[in-house]
Amino acid sequence: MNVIVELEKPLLELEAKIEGLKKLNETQRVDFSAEIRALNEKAVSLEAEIFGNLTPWQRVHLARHPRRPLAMDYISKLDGFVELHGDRSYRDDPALVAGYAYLRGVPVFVLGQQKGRDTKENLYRSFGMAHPEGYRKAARIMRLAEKFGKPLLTFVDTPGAYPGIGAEERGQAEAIATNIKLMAGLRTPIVVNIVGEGGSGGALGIGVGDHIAMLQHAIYSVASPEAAASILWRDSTKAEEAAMRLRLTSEDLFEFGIVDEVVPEPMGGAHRDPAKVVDAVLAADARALDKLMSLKPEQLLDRRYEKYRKIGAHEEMVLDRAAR
Amino acid sequence: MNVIVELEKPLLELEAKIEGLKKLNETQRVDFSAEIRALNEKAVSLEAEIFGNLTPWQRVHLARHPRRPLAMDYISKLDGFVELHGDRSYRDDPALVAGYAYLRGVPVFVLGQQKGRDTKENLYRSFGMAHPEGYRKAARIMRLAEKFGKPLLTFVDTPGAYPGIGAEERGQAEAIATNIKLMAGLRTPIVVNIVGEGGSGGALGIGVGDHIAMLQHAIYSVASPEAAASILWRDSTKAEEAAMRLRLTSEDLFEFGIVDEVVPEPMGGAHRDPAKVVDAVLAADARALDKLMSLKPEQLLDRRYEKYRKIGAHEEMVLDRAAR
Amino acid sequence: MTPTPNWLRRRGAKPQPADDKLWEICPSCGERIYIKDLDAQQRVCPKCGHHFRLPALDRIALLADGDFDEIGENLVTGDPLQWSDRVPYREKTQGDRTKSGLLEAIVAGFCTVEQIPIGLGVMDFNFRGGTMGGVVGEKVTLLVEECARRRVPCVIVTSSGGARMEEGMIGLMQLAKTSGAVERFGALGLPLVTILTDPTTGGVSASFGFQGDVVIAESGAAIGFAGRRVIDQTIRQKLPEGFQTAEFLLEHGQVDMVVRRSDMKAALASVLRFLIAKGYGAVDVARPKSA
Amino acid sequence: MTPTPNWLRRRGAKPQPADDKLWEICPSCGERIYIKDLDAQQRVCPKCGHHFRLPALDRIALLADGDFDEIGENLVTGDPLQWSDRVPYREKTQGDRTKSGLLEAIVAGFCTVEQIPIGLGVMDFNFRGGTMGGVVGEKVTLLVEECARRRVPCVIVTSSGGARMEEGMIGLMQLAKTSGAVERFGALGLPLVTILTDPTTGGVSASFGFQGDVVIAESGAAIGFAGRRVIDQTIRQKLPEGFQTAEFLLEHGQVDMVVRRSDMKAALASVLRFLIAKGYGAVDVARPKSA
Ligand SMILES: [Zn+2]
Ligand SMILES: [Zn+2]
Repeated sequence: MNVIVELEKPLLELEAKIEGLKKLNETQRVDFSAEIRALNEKAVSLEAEIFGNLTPWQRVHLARHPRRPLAMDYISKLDGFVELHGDRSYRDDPALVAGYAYLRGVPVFVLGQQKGRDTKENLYRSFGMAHPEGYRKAARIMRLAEKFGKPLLTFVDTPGAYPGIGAEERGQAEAIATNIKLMAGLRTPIVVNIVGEGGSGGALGIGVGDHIAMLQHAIYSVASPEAAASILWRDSTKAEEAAMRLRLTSEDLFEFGIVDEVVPEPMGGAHRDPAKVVDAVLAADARALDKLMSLKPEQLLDRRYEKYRKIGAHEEMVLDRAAR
Repeated sequence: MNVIVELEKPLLELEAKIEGLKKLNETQRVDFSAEIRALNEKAVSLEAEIFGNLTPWQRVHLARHPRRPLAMDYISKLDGFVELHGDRSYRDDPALVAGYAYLRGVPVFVLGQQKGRDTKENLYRSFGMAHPEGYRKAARIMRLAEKFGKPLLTFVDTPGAYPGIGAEERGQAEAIATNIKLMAGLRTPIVVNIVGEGGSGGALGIGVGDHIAMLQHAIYSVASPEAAASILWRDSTKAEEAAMRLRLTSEDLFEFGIVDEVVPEPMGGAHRDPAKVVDAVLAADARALDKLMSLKPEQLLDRRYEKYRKIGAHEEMVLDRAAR
Repeated sequence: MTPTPNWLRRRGAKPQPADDKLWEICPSCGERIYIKDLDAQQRVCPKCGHHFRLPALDRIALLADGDFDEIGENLVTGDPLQWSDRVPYREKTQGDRTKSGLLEAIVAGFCTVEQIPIGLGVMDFNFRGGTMGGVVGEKVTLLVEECARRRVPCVIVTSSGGARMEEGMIGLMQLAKTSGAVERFGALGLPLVTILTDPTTGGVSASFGFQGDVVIAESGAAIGFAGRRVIDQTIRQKLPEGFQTAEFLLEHGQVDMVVRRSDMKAALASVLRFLIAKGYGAVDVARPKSA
Repeated sequence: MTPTPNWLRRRGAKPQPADDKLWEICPSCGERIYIKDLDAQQRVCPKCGHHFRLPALDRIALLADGDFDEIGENLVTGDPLQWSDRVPYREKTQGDRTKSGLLEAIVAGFCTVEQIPIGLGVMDFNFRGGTMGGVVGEKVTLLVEECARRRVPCVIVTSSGGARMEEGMIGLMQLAKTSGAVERFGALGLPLVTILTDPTTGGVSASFGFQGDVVIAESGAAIGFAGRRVIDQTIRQKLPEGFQTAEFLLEHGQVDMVVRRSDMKAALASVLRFLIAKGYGAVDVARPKSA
């Protein structure tokens, strides 16, 4: 069960009550405006109480909220989106959507990891976990973007690359490795949006770029908290602790210089006002693209190289034979 | 049953008899040299009688002779051959062998379609009929050849690309189309050897190059005679007629300008003296490479373009409305 | 369908079917449809949506805004193999001309699609099953080369049983010849869009058919490399439901999209408009060698 | 194994195992083997040929002709997350140093292999399971950059559980950082050869591991993206025989060759010698930015 769905229940009930009163107010010609005002104030303070100080683990659940906007919610708000299918080799992977569209008039190729809204769609989309053929479809689109000089816009929202027999047989590692290298050298601007879950190498498979925008309550992690707990302590129930330690929030990653921009969400999370969040993300992308499009390819690639080149955490040790 | 195997039986029996007499001659201290001389003369005239004037259909069977040297018989005579495996996506296809070696000291990447010598090996090698993953392995090798500036040497011997469910599902057409385009623009010399059966698009998938050498008794056809008969007359038993009409012999193709060099075979075919034939093919390749290596990349590509550009068979019709 | 455009009127009347058939039976739903109704519906079954094959001139009329400037229109085959079986090759092609109203299995030229100037080649199954011999290869090559000179996108609508048997290896070599042109064209950063229609198999799918930057398949089209009969004879097992259909290929990742005939022009125009839209950086295009 | 080379002697003695084990049990055949016998056999089981994991310094001794000039040898992690769980990260790495005799999970430097000068990076599973944090990423990047400057091939021997959890996203970003270096290196026409040894999974297989121009797998090595436990938990079905072994990957087209440890040096030298041999045309190599 999603802990945020639990947490926000009293707030949703209160809001339903307010809506009910508002309707009465209009239809019954009785003046409930004072009550409504009081309940509204209560709602605001309840919202602040619930969402004002979320733990990392709660943030993880907010990023996985069942009503959170998904990749296609952003993509479908671009102008004239047309989906392009297939890796030309094995299968069209519905977990990774590809196509082209226009962002404020700028033609862009688009990639997005798409989760389902219900069980049926989740099975169809493998819960947003792409197979190698998904990453290879993405690679094909990347090469098209380079060939035709169109920027690439990606929307990251995946628990990770699909871990299964077929995925391993068909080279999940190779597919992701190829994409990361391809994006590192792609001669066109790349804007990456971390909109929900950024899960490990599966996220990075469409996540290397010139500008990394991250929604305030999205998460981005070296491994899902569950996987990290399993790897670190062979105990996936320690996921909450892992979430705390992994520093996977937008604030952490902005501080580390791993994301370039944090796009704010409304109090309570993106699902509380999806339209506004989608607009804010696309506006941020348009601003970023505008800046990147003015760079020459060599500048762009040098800048991208330096961006990743400097991410590290090493110190020089004074060599002391005894210490070794 | 292979018609050549049938045809050559009396010759093989005669040769066995000669061998037997020779052995007697040595061990029994009886002089059979006159008999041997007579039988040898008979053998020469029998050979000329059998092989002197083969029909196209018999030539097809000679190209498919079970003892004819196969791709690996040539490749293994290169220096230091090392096999490289896999398309990095799906499967290593044993029907299409890839690797690197040295031809008279020149480092070359190598591709070859390999049939089996027995039923077991034929099943393993799919009778030399590559799947898409075979052509994709070849594409990977072609790109390596370009990247590292090594010429590409290919050995064509296939009834055609594998016709099956999986092959279609994984994009046999796309795989071959990609290779043909890739070879058309590959910035390194390509020498192609048609050593056995050149079967249709499946052959061309590793068959576009700067110098096409063809063994005298190899065949190279737009479709196998059986398939052509089936396509033309819905009757695959008419293969013999198709073989006659298709102009699939080395002499025909040299005349059409489709092959650049015909490498002679001993009377009776390559299987009568494999070592000599292998040497002759590799010597022809070395000569061709020597010439091609002296060309600049732009010259090489222009030359390759023109080579194929001019293959055609069109006439201009004086436009006459009535004729349409 | 729109009124007959000028270029089509200039070409003369459409060929009349040999027999005076008035209706066709839909192979999908069995509906009996008057031919003039079928033609008025872009040859799509009004009952079940089955797409009948479309002659090249009808396809051009469907896609082009108006005029169509044909190239290579007077090229005919030279019969390089002097082929003769039951009927000499020259007689066969003469019959195809009558049947199709065309001199060869492809019509190539220049037009606009929603005001976008393009080179357009359209194959016609009524001429030798749309097979590619020397003339088809030459016309595709001319088209691609001329698109490169004019700096316009190239669109090819395929419908073909593959390489033409009656031209033997000359036919097979057209795969390499056309691919050479496509390769040079692609290096200029110009788009090739292919539209695979029923049927597209063999040498045409294994060359320019699948070399498109974007590959569109028409609904229900049979597309593949090997023919069903060859596969049947090789593997002797039941073929899966919908094997080698456009929809099957979409699922297996082979084509970018499956589009109904009624949506084809809009889909094509969208793809073209996007690919040629001014984007990032100047694509490093070499100047043409001749105007 | 050859006598201890100078560079190895300069590094000081090999670490002693914490317990004073004298023998190991072969996990494949159950044979009990004296450790000094095992070391003398390149840590390959004399009975069944099972390849035990090889420490980085032993691997270098196996591959390098003689001297080895280390780079980045004094880099240690900065503990960017100030990580502490049962044991603080800094204490864990201190333990790894004792256990492995190394400051980090990779040793990088320059040497010759059969007289061919190369850059060589070798990972060591004894240090944090060979995981990649900021130091591994930095050292791989330095190595690849320096190979580019020196115009020599780069060889990386992997053995890694993936990105290092204790450095969080800094760890994950090393995939992008190292891939950037590999991309630039490749554009110079210089070869990267990777040797995947037991185990190579996660972030290392999904970056430079599978970015080699030629990818060699060592016999029996476990190689993949997802760990077996994660796959088990996701699909809850029996994994196929030999799943994620080097041999399984060969069959599935993922690696160029599977090579036994005893043949590794010769195989690597053969590949390198071929790739750098003078071939056709001058590869268009940009001059280095700095010496
Ligand atoms: Zn119908
Ligand atoms: Zn053992």
